[in-house]
Amino acid sequence: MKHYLRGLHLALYETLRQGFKPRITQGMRSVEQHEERYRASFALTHNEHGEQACIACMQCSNVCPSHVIEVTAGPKEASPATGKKRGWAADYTLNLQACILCEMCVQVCPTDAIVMVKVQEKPGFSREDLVLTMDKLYANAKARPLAWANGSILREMQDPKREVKP
Amino acid sequence: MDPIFQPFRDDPHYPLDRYEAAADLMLLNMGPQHPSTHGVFRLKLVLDGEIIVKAVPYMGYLHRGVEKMVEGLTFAQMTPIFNKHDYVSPMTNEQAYAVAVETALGIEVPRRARYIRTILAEIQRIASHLLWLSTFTLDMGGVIGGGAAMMMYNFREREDIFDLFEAVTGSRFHYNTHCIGGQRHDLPEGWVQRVRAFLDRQERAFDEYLRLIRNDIFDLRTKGVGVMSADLALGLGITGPNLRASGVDFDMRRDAPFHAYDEVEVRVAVAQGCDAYARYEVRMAEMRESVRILRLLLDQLPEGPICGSKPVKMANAVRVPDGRGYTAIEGPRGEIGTWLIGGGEDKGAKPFRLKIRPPSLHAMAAMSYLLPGHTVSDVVVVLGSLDPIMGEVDR
Amino acid sequence: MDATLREALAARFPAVDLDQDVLLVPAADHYPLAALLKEQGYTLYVTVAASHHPGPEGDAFEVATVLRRPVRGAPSVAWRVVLGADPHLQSLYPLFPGADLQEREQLDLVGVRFDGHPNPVRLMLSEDWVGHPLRKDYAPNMPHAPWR
Amino acid sequence: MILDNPYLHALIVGLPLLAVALTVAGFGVFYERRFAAWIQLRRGPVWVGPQGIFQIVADALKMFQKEDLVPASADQAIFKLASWFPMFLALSLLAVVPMGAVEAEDGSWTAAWAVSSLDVGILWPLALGGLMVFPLWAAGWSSNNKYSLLSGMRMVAQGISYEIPMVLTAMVPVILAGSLSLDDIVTYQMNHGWFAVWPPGPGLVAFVIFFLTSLAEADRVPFDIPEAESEIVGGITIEYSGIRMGLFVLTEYAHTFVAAALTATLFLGGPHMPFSVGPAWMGVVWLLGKTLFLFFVIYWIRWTWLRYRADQLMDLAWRWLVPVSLGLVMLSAVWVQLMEGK
Repeated sequence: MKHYLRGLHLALYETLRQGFKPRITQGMRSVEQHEERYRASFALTHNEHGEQACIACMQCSNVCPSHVIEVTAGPKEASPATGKKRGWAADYTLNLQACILCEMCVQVCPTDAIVMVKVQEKPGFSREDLVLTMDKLYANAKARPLAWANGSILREMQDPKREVKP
Repeated sequence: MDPIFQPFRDDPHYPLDRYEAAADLMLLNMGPQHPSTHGVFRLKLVLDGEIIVKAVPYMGYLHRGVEKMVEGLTFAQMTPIFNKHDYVSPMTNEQAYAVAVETALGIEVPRRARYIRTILAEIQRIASHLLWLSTFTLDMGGVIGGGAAMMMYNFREREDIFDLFEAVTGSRFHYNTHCIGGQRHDLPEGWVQRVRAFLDRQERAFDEYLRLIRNDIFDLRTKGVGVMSADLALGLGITGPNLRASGVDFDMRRDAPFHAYDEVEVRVAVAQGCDAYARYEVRMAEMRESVRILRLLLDQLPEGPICGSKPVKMANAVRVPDGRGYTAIEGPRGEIGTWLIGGGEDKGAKPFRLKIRPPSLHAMAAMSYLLPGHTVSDVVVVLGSLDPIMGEVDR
Repeated sequence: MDATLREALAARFPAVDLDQDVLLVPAADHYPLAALLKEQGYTLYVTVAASHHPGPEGDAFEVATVLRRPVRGAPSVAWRVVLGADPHLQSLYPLFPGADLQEREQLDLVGVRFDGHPNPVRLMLSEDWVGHPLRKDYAPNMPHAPWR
Repeated sequence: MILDNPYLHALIVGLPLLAVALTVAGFGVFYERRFAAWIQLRRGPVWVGPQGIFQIVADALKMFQKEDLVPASADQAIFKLASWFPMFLALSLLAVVPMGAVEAEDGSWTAAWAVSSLDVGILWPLALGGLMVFPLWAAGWSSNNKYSLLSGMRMVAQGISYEIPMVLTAMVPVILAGSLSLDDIVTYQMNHGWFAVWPPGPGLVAFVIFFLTSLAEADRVPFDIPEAESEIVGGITIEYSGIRMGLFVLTEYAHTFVAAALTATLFLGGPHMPFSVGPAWMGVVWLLGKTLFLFFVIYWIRWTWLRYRADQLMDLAWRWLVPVSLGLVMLSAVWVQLMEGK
C-alpha cells in the first residue's frame, strides 16, 4: 500500500522555522567583507627607491596561461638610486578580458613588481576599459588596497626547506 | 514496469521499429535549453504517450577543446585550466592533475601538504554534494516550489565553504592553489577553528534538510526510479556515489589511498537500492562521513613545509620525460583520472597527450539504459540523481 | 598485478612483456585481453585514450585502455595498442557498454575507428566537422593562441 | 427595495467583489514573492515603492509593453481566445458566494449578500470549475508545441480526476445542511457550527480533501504537474508572452483565491463570526480573513513541498480520495439520520 502524505508536516514546520533566521542575500561585497587574501585586479608597484620595480624580465608574460600580459623591454640603464645596471619596462599591458586571475604572474615576479589588488575592475562600456595599461596599473597601486600576496611571500611560503609557517 | 521496454533497457541500440506501439510515437527533444538538464545537454526522447521508449543523449554543446589546449601549455600553467572542467568541484580537479604529474615525476609531497589537500578535498566534497542536493530537489520541486527553498538553505552553507576557500586561496571559485609537489598557499591563522565552527553548523543543517525531504513525496519520486544494476554500472565505468548506490563497495579513498587518506579511517557509504533514492542515501551519508573525516584530519594536522619541489619561477620549470601512465583520485562524482603521455614540446615542459577521464561522461552513458519505461517526469529525477556536470562531460 | 592474473596472461599472451606498467599489446590481442581481464574480475571499465604520434616513417596511433577491479587495493591493468596510419581497432562495446560513448569520443577527436561499434559517429563535434582536433597536425601554427 | 432588482443587485455587490478579487489576485503575486523570500532567507522584491508594494504595477506595465507574439504554426484564433477564457471562468465562480451575515430578531443568523443567490448555488462553481479544463486544453493544443501538448493532456487528466472527489466532498455540506444553496449552507453553519469542526472527524476530513482537490484544480504545488517547469518547462504557457502570459498568471492567482474562498464558505462558515460581535459588514472581513488564511496556507505548501508525478497524482485521486469521499458522503447521510432521528 502506498502512502502519500506522511512526513509532509515536518517540511511545513521547517520552512516556517527558517523564515525567522537571518537573511542571507546581500548586495555586492565590499573589500572589507572579503578575506585577507582576496585577489581581484592587478597593479604595478614601485620599489623602495621610488623607481619602477619591473625589470622587464618577461617571466610573467611567459608563465601566463592565457597570454594576456605583454611587456616591452626598454634599454638597460643604471638605476639613479643604486647605480646598478638593471632593465626597465617601456610598456606593460595586461588584458583583463581573457585573464583568469590565477596569480601565476605574481608568483614568478622576482622583484614583486606585479601584485594583485582587492577591488575588481568595474564593467566598462568599451573593450579598452578592461585593458590595463601601464598607467592604469601604476594608478591601481595607489588607488586600491593591495592584495596580500606578492612574489616573495608566495615563493617563501612554498619553499620546501621552510620549517615553520609564518 | 512493462516488459515490452526491457529490450530497450538492455540495449539502447535496439531498433525502434520492433516496438509495437498502440498509436504514433512522439519525438521530444529535451534540451539543449531546458531548465533541468544541468547545463547544455540534449536528450532525444521517443515517447509513447508519456512513457519513454528510447532515449538518446547528445553532448558536446559545452566542448571547449581542453585536451588540445593543454598540449600548448606547460605543466606549471595548467592548474588554473583544470579547475574549470568540473566547475562544481574545482579543488579535486586540480588535485587530480597535480597527483598525475607528481606520480610521473616521482615527487614526494610533504605530509602537511597532503593533509591540506585532503581537508580541501573533503570540504569540496560537501560543497559539491550540497549543490547536487539542491539541483536534485529543484528538478523534483521546480524552481517555483519546495526545491527552491532547499536550494537556498544549501547555498547558505555553500557560501560558508566559499568563504573558507577564499581565506586560503584568495579566490572564491577558481582557486589555483595546487602546484606540482604541494600547495601554493599555506593555511592562514585561525582557519582550522573556522572550519570546526563550520562543521558544527553543517551537522545541524543536515537535520534541517532531512526534515524538508524525508516525506512521502520524495520517496514516491525517487524509489524504484532509474534502477541501475551493479553489472551495468561497472560496465559503463560509473564510479563514485553512483556506483556505491548500486551496491558495489568500492571507494578509491579507502581502496587506493591518495593524499592523506591512508592516515584516517574512511567509512564507505554503500546502498543496495540501485535507484535514485539509493544515490540520495549514499550522498547524504558521504556528507556526514566527510564531516567526521574532517574533524579527524584537523585534529592531527602536522606542521612543516607545504611544497615538495622548488616554487615555480619559470614557465617551463616542470618537465615530464617521455612515458605514459594513468593516475586517478576519487572526486565527489567519482574517479577523476588522467592519462598522461610526457615528452611533448619544449623538451617535455608540455604534455604530449593528456586525457582527462570525466566521471560525468560515464554517468551520462547510463541515461539511455535507465530511462526506457519511465515517464517524462522521471527524466529529470534520473538525470539529477546521476549528478552530471556538463562542463566535465564535454571538456 | 597479482600472481593468478599474471599466470593467466602469460599462458594466453606469451608475446606480451608483463613487467611494463603499461602493457604493449598487438592489435589482434586487444579484444581477447579485455575479455580475459573481464573474466578475471576486472569489470570496471575505466577509460580509453587514443593519441597521435607523427613520426618520420609516417603516422602512428596509440590506443590505451584501462580496466580496474573494484576491490581493496584497486588493482588496474592498462595496456596500449600501437596502430599504423589507418588506425582501426576492435571495439570493446560487446564487453563493456561504457565503451560506447568513450570510443565515440576518441573516434571524434583522434580519428581512430573502432570495428564493431554500434554507432560510430562523432560525439562532441558536429557531424560535418572536418578533421580530428587532437591529431598533432591539426592547426599547429595558429597566429595567436587558439583559446583567445 | 432597490436590491430586489437582480441586475442592479449584481452590479452593486458584484463590482466591488470583482475589484477585490482582482486586487487580491494581482497583489497575490507580490504577497507570494515576499512570502517565498521570507521562507528562503531572501528579501524578495523591495525596491519598487515602499517595501516593493508596487512591484505588481511594474510587472503589469512590463507585460503590457511586450510584443504580443503568436507562433506562426499555432492555431491563431484558439490560441488567442484560450488566454482570455480562464479568467472569466475563475472570477465567475465567486458569484454565488454569500459574503455577509444578517442577524434575525430571534438571534439566529442568515447568510446574505451573494451576487446571485441561486437555489442550486453549489452546482455553479462546480460546473464552471469543470469547464476550466477546456480553455486550458485549448491553449495547450493550439500552441502547437509538444511540451504544451503534454501539459494539456496532463491538465485534462488531472482536472477530470480531481473533479470527482471535489464534487463528492462538496456533497457533504449539502447533505448536512439539506440544501444545494450556498446561502442555506452558510446559514446552517452559522447556527450549528462550522462543517470543518462539526460533525467531528468526517467534517475535517472532508475539509482537507476538498482543500487538496481545489489545490489540484488550481494547479498548485504539489499538484502542479501540468505546468511543471522543471519537466515540461511551464507547460501550456510556454508559447505565450506579454499580456497573454500575464493573464494566465493572473488567472492562476485568481483561481487560487476563488478556491480558497469557496473552501472557506463551504467548511469554515463563510462570513460567520465565531465571537458574534460587530455589525453585519464584519462578515465580509471575516470571510476575507479566512480566505486569505487559506491563501497563505496554499503558498506555504507551494514553497515547501516537492511535486508528485503524474501517475501518482492519478493514483492518489482514484485510489484514495474518491473512495474516502464516497465514504464521507455515506457517513454524513448516516449522521443526518441519527441527528434527525433524535
